[in-house]
Amino acid sequence: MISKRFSKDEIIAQFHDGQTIMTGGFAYHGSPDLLIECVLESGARHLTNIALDVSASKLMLTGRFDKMIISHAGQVKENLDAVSSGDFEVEFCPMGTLAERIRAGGVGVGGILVKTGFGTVAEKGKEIIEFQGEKYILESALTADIALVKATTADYYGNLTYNGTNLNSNPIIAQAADKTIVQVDRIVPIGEIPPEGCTTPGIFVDMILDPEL
Amino acid sequence: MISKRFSKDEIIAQFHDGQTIMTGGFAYHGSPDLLIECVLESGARHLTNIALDVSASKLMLTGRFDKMIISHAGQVKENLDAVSSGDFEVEFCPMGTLAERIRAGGVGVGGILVKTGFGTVAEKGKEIIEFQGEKYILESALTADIALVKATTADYYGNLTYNGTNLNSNPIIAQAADKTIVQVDRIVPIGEIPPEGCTTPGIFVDMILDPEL
Amino acid sequence: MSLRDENRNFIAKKIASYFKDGDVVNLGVGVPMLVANYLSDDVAVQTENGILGYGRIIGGNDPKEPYFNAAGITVELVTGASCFGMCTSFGMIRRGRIKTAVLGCFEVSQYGDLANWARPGSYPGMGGAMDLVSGIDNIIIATDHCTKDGAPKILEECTLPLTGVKVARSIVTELAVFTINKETGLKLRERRDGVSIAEIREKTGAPFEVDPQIKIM
Amino acid sequence: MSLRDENRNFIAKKIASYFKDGDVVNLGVGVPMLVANYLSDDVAVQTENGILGYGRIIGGNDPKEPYFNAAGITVELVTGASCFGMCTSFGMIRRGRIKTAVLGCFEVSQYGDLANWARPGSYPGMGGAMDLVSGIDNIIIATDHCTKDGAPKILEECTLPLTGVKVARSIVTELAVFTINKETGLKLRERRDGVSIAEIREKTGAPFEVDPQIKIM
Repeated sequence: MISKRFSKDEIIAQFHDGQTIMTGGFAYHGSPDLLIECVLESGARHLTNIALDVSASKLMLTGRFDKMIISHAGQVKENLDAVSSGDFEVEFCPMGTLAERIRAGGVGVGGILVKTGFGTVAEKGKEIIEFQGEKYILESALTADIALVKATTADYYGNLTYNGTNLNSNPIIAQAADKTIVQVDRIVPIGEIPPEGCTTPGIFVDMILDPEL
Repeated sequence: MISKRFSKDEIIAQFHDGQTIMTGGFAYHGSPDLLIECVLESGARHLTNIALDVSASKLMLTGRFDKMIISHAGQVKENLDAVSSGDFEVEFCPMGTLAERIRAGGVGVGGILVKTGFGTVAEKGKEIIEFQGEKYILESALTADIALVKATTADYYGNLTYNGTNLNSNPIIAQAADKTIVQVDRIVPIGEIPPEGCTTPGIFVDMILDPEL
Repeated sequence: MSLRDENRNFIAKKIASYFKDGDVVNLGVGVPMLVANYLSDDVAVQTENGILGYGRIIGGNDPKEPYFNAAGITVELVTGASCFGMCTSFGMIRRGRIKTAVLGCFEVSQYGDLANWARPGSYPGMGGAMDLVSGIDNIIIATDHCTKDGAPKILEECTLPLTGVKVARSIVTELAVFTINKETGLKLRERRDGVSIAEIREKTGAPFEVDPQIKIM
Repeated sequence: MSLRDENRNFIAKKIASYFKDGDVVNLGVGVPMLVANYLSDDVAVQTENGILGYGRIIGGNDPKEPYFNAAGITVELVTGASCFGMCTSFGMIRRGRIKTAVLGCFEVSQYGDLANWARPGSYPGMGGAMDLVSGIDNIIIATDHCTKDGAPKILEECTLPLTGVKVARSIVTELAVFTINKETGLKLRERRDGVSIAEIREKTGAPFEVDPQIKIM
């Protein structure tokens, strides 16, 4: 199978003004920090970020994002101030719903019916559907131009494994974008990840950051 | 953690008239044949079966089922005759849509929007939703009273692993029922399945058939 | 240990006593997380970022560690634990497989409305809190009885953005245990030894019935 | 090998030549599955029951074997293959990550309507066929040019229950290769050596244009 290893410069060249970028990670864990650096080095602006949690990434403070769809900004004062500043648009979505919306985007489902958030800000502006005798909020699937994923191991084809709670949102984000770029702890030859040990099949992966290139 | 191992007799006692039962498996593989025997031995009737594929299970020929929601009945002549007989109701659903409907049931999502099946029998009787400028078929989530699952290994708590393409529909079915009963090749003590090696977390499993009890 | 910390551990220990072997519980950030330290290994703690079965809280947040909880703090797994992604995690929550969550609060109303994610000047986002209260039936609120400034947190009506409407089923503070009926409101079930009902009334911003069989916590 | 089998292998070999290293293809039951035998290991075959990257078809359907394809037949995996559940499998199909599927047919219309899952007396269900034609852009039909009785399978309009409307992009038979334009219909691109356009017209139940640069298959 073909190799998907690329250099940092080749990855930097993927980012352009106006893109929607999904980032994996939760709190300080499983965050694709080297790839986020690539976004910043690219100089791209007016970006949209979709992420379950941006506590640790400080993306909010970079001035590169016009909009963020997130469930949590973290308790860091700078982030809380940034949310209040109105310098960019923030759309908050309950974490479980946001995860399912990203997953729906990744499997080609257009939307989902959920019950989470009735009577709260989470239902504001959303379509309410009555279906089979029950009321649901219709939530749209989310996709992106680029997904930035942190995995533990990748083989040359992009088959990915994840370790412990570093899984979090990374596998769903890996499926949801037109182009998926991955940062890993270890790149191994094809065949080292057994068929059953692979969480994200390589077909979803377009580029692997290889620090040695 | 508590043990969920049960004898065949204890499992037979779970089945009652009128239940909806999901069965895992695809073609001849990953089918919970010992648990299906338990259903038949229980004498329960007027059942509904939900399964991606019943090619191999011959459930159609047992006279126990009033209704089947399936994507494929197999090419076996007896099954094809049974479908035509009108002795029970058959609702065909495209396999990928059916898998997502079962999964939706298993994660507490009420319905999904798909594009599969426009212009075919698959859209008959379904609600069409216009959402964000696109037309979708609204498909309902599916749940069941009991799920019958075939896995490769279970620990006493019900953490499950699956081997190769025996995965198929088993992990999604394992989440979708009020009571999940599992048949495995091997039962191991708690701790033998590593946290990252578990495909179905034990919380979804209620009973494991232990042939030694 | 400060009085406040002692009280919080008292609350955690009290709540831990509600669980029996085989139970599964999700613990929110703050006081609820302390409950983990008082549970038997046979009560499985779920954390929405992807663990079923964590035990002791190790502390720290080194990204190189493999296992951490929803507060981003490193934890130790119990034997038989499993790790999974967010969709499986919220799947078990939404599907009703997790019967109980212990959550903190800024405010909780007499009918169980909960506000625990946003207050003036601090709007971090709801995280998984709304999913938890929507998917889990038995929501136990673990909280200091009053704010640091001595204002009641148990109110007739919440003033802050809501996490869920009529979702809390009971409240455990360092002074009292209440149960909540969606229609009829609060009932005082237990009081701390040495704390009078009058004192509890004074520190509670909503009316409550008193259980004739009221117990000492 | 019978003439019919030889023809089917001819079709499979022809279609296999369309793929280059790194491509991914889903192969339907019947003639399409034979394509697997003529592909390089660097073309990944996906099967909707949960493999990306199977190679040689081993045959047999012993439930104890770990790897089998959508026809329930045991297959061998190539190095770098992965296994997954049905939702991930149809996810990569619906999401558009798989660019090409090769499917069989009972009937295919001049505008690409496909009927390949039900005929009188045999109503087994659509399986994954509708998901494939809905999610995958390049649908290649691999089929005997006519039925066993010599009736055309390429028609002005399908008579059997449809799998999808205007979904087929090309047809490869033992006699000819057509491309399909949803608006303008069939164009004959290649013919088998020794087979006249007249013979193809006779065995085809729909009108078609002939490519001025028509080639020999």
